[in-house]
Amino acid sequence: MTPDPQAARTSLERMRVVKNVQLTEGVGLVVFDAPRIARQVRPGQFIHLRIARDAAFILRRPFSVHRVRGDLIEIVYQVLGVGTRALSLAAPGEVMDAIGPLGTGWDVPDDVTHALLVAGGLGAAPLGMLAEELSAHGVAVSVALGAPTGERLVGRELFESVARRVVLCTDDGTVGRAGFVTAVVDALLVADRPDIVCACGPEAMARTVCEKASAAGVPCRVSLERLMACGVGACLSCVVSTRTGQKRACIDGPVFWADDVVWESVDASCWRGQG
Amino acid sequence: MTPDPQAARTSLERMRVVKNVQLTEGVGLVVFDAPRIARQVRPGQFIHLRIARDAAFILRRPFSVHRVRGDLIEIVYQVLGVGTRALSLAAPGEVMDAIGPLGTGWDVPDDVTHALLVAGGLGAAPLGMLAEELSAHGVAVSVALGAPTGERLVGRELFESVARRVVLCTDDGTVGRAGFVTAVVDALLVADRPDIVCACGPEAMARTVCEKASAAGVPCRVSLERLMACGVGACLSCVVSTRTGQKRACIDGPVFWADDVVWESVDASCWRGQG
Amino acid sequence: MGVRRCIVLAWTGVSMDVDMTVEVGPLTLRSPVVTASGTFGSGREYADFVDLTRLGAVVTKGVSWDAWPGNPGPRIAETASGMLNSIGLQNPGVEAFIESDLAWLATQDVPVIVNVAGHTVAEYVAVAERLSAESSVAALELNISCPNVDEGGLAFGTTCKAAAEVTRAVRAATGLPLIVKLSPNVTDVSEIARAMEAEGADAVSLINTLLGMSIDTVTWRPRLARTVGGLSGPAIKPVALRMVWQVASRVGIPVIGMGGIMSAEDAVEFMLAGACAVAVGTANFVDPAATMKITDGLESYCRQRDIPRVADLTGAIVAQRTGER
Amino acid sequence: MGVRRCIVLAWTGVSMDVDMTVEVGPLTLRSPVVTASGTFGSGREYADFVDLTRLGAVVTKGVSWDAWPGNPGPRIAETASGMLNSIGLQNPGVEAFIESDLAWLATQDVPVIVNVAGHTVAEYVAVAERLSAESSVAALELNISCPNVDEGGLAFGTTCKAAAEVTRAVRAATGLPLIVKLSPNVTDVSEIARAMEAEGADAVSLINTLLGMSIDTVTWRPRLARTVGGLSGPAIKPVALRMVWQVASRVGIPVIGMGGIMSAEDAVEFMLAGACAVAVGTANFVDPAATMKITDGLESYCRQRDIPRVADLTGAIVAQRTGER
Ligand SMILES: Cc1cc2nc3c(=O)[nH]c(=O)nc-3n(C[C@H](O)[C@H](O)[C@H](O)COP(=O)(O)OP(=O)(O)OC[C@H]3O[C@@H](n4cnc5c(N)ncnc54)[C@H](O)[C@@H]3O)c2cc1C
Ligand SMILES: Cc1cc2nc3c(=O)[nH]c(=O)nc-3n(C[C@H](O)[C@H](O)[C@H](O)COP(=O)(O)OP(=O)(O)OC[C@H]3O[C@@H](n4cnc5c(N)ncnc54)[C@H](O)[C@@H]3O)c2cc1C
Ligand SMILES: Cc1cc2nc3c(=O)[nH]c(=O)nc-3n(C[C@H](O)[C@H](O)[C@H](O)COP(=O)(O)O)c2cc1C
Ligand SMILES: Cc1cc2nc3c(=O)[nH]c(=O)nc-3n(C[C@H](O)[C@H](O)[C@H](O)COP(=O)(O)O)c2cc1C
Ligand code: FES
Ligand code: FES
Repeated sequence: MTPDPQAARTSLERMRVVKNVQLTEGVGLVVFDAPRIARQVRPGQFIHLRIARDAAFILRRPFSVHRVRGDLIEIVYQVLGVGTRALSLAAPGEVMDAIGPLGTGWDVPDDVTHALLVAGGLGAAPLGMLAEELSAHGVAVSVALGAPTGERLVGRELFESVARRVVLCTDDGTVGRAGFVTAVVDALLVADRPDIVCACGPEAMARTVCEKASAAGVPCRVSLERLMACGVGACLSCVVSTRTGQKRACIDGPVFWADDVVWESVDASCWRGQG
Repeated sequence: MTPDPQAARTSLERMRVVKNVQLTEGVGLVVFDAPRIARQVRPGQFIHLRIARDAAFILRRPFSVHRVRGDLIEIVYQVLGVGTRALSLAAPGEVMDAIGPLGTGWDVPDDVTHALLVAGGLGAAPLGMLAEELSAHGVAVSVALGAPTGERLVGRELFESVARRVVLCTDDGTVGRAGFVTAVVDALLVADRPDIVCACGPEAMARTVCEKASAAGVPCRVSLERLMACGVGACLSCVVSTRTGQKRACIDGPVFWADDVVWESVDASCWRGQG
Repeated sequence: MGVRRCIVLAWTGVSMDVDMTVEVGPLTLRSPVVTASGTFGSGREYADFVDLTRLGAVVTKGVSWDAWPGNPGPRIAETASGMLNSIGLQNPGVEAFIESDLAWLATQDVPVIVNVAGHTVAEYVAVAERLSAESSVAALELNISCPNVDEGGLAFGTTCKAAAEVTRAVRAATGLPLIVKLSPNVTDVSEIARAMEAEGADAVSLINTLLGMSIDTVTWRPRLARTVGGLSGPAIKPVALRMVWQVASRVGIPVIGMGGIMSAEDAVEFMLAGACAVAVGTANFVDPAATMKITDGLESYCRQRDIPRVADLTGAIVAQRTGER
Repeated sequence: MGVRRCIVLAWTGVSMDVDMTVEVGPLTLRSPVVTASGTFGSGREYADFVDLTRLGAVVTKGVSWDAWPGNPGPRIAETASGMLNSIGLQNPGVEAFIESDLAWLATQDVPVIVNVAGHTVAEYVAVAERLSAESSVAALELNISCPNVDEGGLAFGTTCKAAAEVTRAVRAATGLPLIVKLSPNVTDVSEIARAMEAEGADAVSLINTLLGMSIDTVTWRPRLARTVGGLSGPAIKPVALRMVWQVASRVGIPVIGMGGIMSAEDAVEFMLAGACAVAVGTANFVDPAATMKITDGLESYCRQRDIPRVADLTGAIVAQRTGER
């Protein structure tokens, strides 16, 4: 579970689309044949994907690796704008390239015995591999999974198959408990006594989880999203304020120790999910 | 054969790709299901095609209608740049929209009995429909068709099936006579005594044909290509100098009476085929 | 800048009529969507695609005193998300324009804004005076991006002095509403806008095209016969929007925004940045019905958000906590 | 402008070695392809993708005297064929830069050009002096697009006076080759370039980013926390190329061209327009190996045309019969 220096080496891989399906309205799953990335990637890492050529949008898009199966990597994506729309139209056989694997990964300490994973919406994407790997290493995994509605509970089956306990929350109450996933965190911290919390989701949600973990004295890892141009640490577009200064989400993150993060006011940093 | 005022009305049509095949290296044939355009189009007219959306190139591309079969229109295209490359990748079922039919068309006078059609390379594209329509009206058609090499003789079968005489010329002599198509024009003017010449091809070639026709005292129509932004006469990007002033190739042309054209020096106007 | 918040109607949910009327100084337009000069002919060319009566105005191509032949070809070149043009203001001269284009436009139920071009101050004045005699002209738009013969070739629009001089002269010569169209090829566009305001312009419109160039790597020649030309289209939208925002926050007269508007969302951006109306140019070439789609889109954008008047969008940008002017 | 025609070799057809060396004033670079400041980190970030020894030079991000925190986020926004950035010259200050980035670069076999930033003339001078003491610095690139505190916020690069003042002061403080990087947000970029030449700059580089803006139509906020930012990428290429051509034809010192270069063909355009070398910026984000592909492409472009030296492309544009300056 500790980083392997070799795996950290980034390079470009040409990947063939093997499968691309809609999971629910506006959420898709794409599977790429990417042997090198599949071999190197650690849970929580991401790839920086070039979705289209000759398009009016030029930048790559970062996506977490949700799961690995042999040479195949799986990405769960939400259709938000022009890039993910183009991704949703990619047909099997198409070739795209990606830089990766990139970033710190969850890098959960080896001595952990019980982990609590808290995911909001697409925040479940980078937690899939982690849940699998932790349970394979004998770590007891609890998952709190939230979404606006039952259909949008990303990775539900995966989590249910490997976790000891999965608590589902939906804003509309269609599945599991009605309300935000943050509401169940305190109870799980008490009930399951995790020695680590791993959180990912909209920034306000992630922050709340971090604060609850901190209050309970449980170490917490959090995966943050930033707009990224280069993905390799060169452009400084993705900075996160931490106690030790400005860090780059792409190579110093995206996963940080929650206590290191200096949360910015939602006003300035929440360029996402405001609509 | 005279213009029908109704047909001149332009509008937008959403067209489905029915077929898209490579004819030879760098030349393709695309067939669209376009009932309105198929019904309205006259020989020599063109459509202004929006090949891609969300692409870095934004302008439409003009293409002559080569042939009509029922609701279907056929376009023969040469892969030159980003637009025609994208066109060559269009799969059956895709939908594109086009403005059209546009432009003057050949509009050959009704009393013509013998026509000589001279085409260089892709210049054959707008002459296909004309050859068919003239021969259907009992006009004797001679065709001089030139290309760099035998495989690139666009529309050969069509012309051979409807014309009284087809003279093939290739630069490399693989098929027909070796040399430029202009070399056979004088002989055909004498032998077939056409009462009209219709020419299309690279500007230098078209000009030579016009001069030969003029020298022989035969009226000549010529189709000219210009870069076009709007296609509807609004932007003035496509002007052609004529004896009666600057005309727009998109609506005052693309087919002009050769005697009206004031040929510009190749230096200034030949932005094509210099490479 | 006066930030006007949208007024949320009490009867949210009930389908609402959006008031699309906007005021541009003395002009009241039934829609904020107008055409950009030089991209819409006289409107006739687009009459098959566009219901002209639904446009705020038709802005005509540039009209000079005498006929101008325009530039040699090639006159356009495509670039990434944009195009270059060097049409060179080809036009038949003001008399011929009045006889054909304007006469036709006068029969249509749409305000006509005539874009005025000139090589000298005297030529601008002559054209403006002549057009002022025509009742079918709703306003003049002064195109100060023409090569300034009086000053030896630099565009009128690139120095405050020349821009002020031509505006002052035309202002004195016409009682028509006067819009001055600004060039973006300057260090400080708001300085020029302020000078135009001081000279009595009723509104400013911006941006005209950015000066650009493209070279054919096969022939080693410029792609445009005139070497350089004006860049338009989505590529320039960020620059246009920035300039509209700068100008709108520094002048008291209305701003007509343009540059790369392809969609209703683009139009909303310009209005939020401070534009009272928006002009659609290059988009007409891409989609001849672009102005209609943008009009419909603006209307439904407002309806979905219960914004009663499209004019409420103007200047409604929420300044960022950390933003600065 | 001196039009140099390519020399066609007698032994056409035989595969030829292209001389990729270019001279940029006192600097001899083994390739015309350098990195654009701020887009390549210190080079280390791209070492997995790029053979640094094949670059003409690594141009570092902007370095100031003290550490600068940069701007709040969001710092980037994507636009049609381009991107906006408002990184705000975040950097650890010159000492930290020397200790980490420069120390690492010194171990690589590639010339290092350090981009120098400052809020005041004194800060520029201090940074330039400090860097001049480092033997691993091949040249300085003066970024005069920084907000000018001495003059109250306008960038140094937007007036001749301020640009001349900072260049004069830095020229006096360093013996290193001095490149001045010009801002495109000006009325007449060649006027500023000439002033830089007069102050003893060894070369000019251009263009820096165009000032632009983007607004989120959902939140009504600017997409960048700082409201405005710099536009880069293919969208700006026509403007950049025009400016390089204008400047190259009006100054005697070498020009390093940049702005939207994504391919070898783009690089050729800039060289034909008069650039001695080209910098690749935003393209690195799109393809981390972009500099290598452009280098390879330039070499084969020359080889296919029997152009013995890539430098022969510089200024070789064929002026159009009807073109004019
Ligand atoms: C490390 C990392 C891992 C990610 N993993 C996933 C994942 O597994 N699945 C998934 O669906 N999404 C993931 N994202 C977010 C994803 O990158 C964006 O949703 C995507 O780039 C949007 O592209 P677009 O072109 O569709 O949207 P755009 O048109 O670019 O923007 C649409 C909206 O999405 C926002 N957005 C754009 N880029 C990002 C970004 N990098 N991060 C967050 N929001 C963004 C925009 O601000 C805007 O509000 C991840 C982001 C990061 C930084
Ligand atoms: C009325 C008319 C009818 C045409 N009919 C046909 C046809 O039936 N089949 C066919 O293959 N082509 C036809 N063309 C030419 C066709 O429009 C261009 O080849 C096409 O636009 C090139 O697009 P591109 O994106 O591939 O090339 P670009 O990348 O845009 O340019 C590649 C090269 O093609 C040249 N080019 C671009 N646009 C035009 C244009 N409008 N006319 C001529 N050259 C151009 C460019 O200058 C450049 O040298 C016609 C043109 C006109 C004006
Ligand atoms: C082909 C063409 C011709 C133009 N002619 C004129 C003109 O005559 N007068 C003028 O003021 N602006 C003219 N413009 C500039 C446009 O009106 C507009 O300011 C500019 O194109 C930016 O808007 P857009 O990006 O929506 O096209 C022209 C633009 C184009 C593309
Ligand atoms: C993220 C980013 C950061 C930049 N930082 C700097 C900088 O520190 N100093 C500088 O002179 N230019 C900086 N630039 C400008 C680039 O060096 C270059 O001039 C500009 O981006 C145009 O080139 P391009 O289109 O190839 O990116 C930066 C550009 C970008 C995109
Ligand atoms: S995305 Fe460029 S530094 Fe992180
Ligand atoms: S293409 Fe616009 S006038 Fe002909």
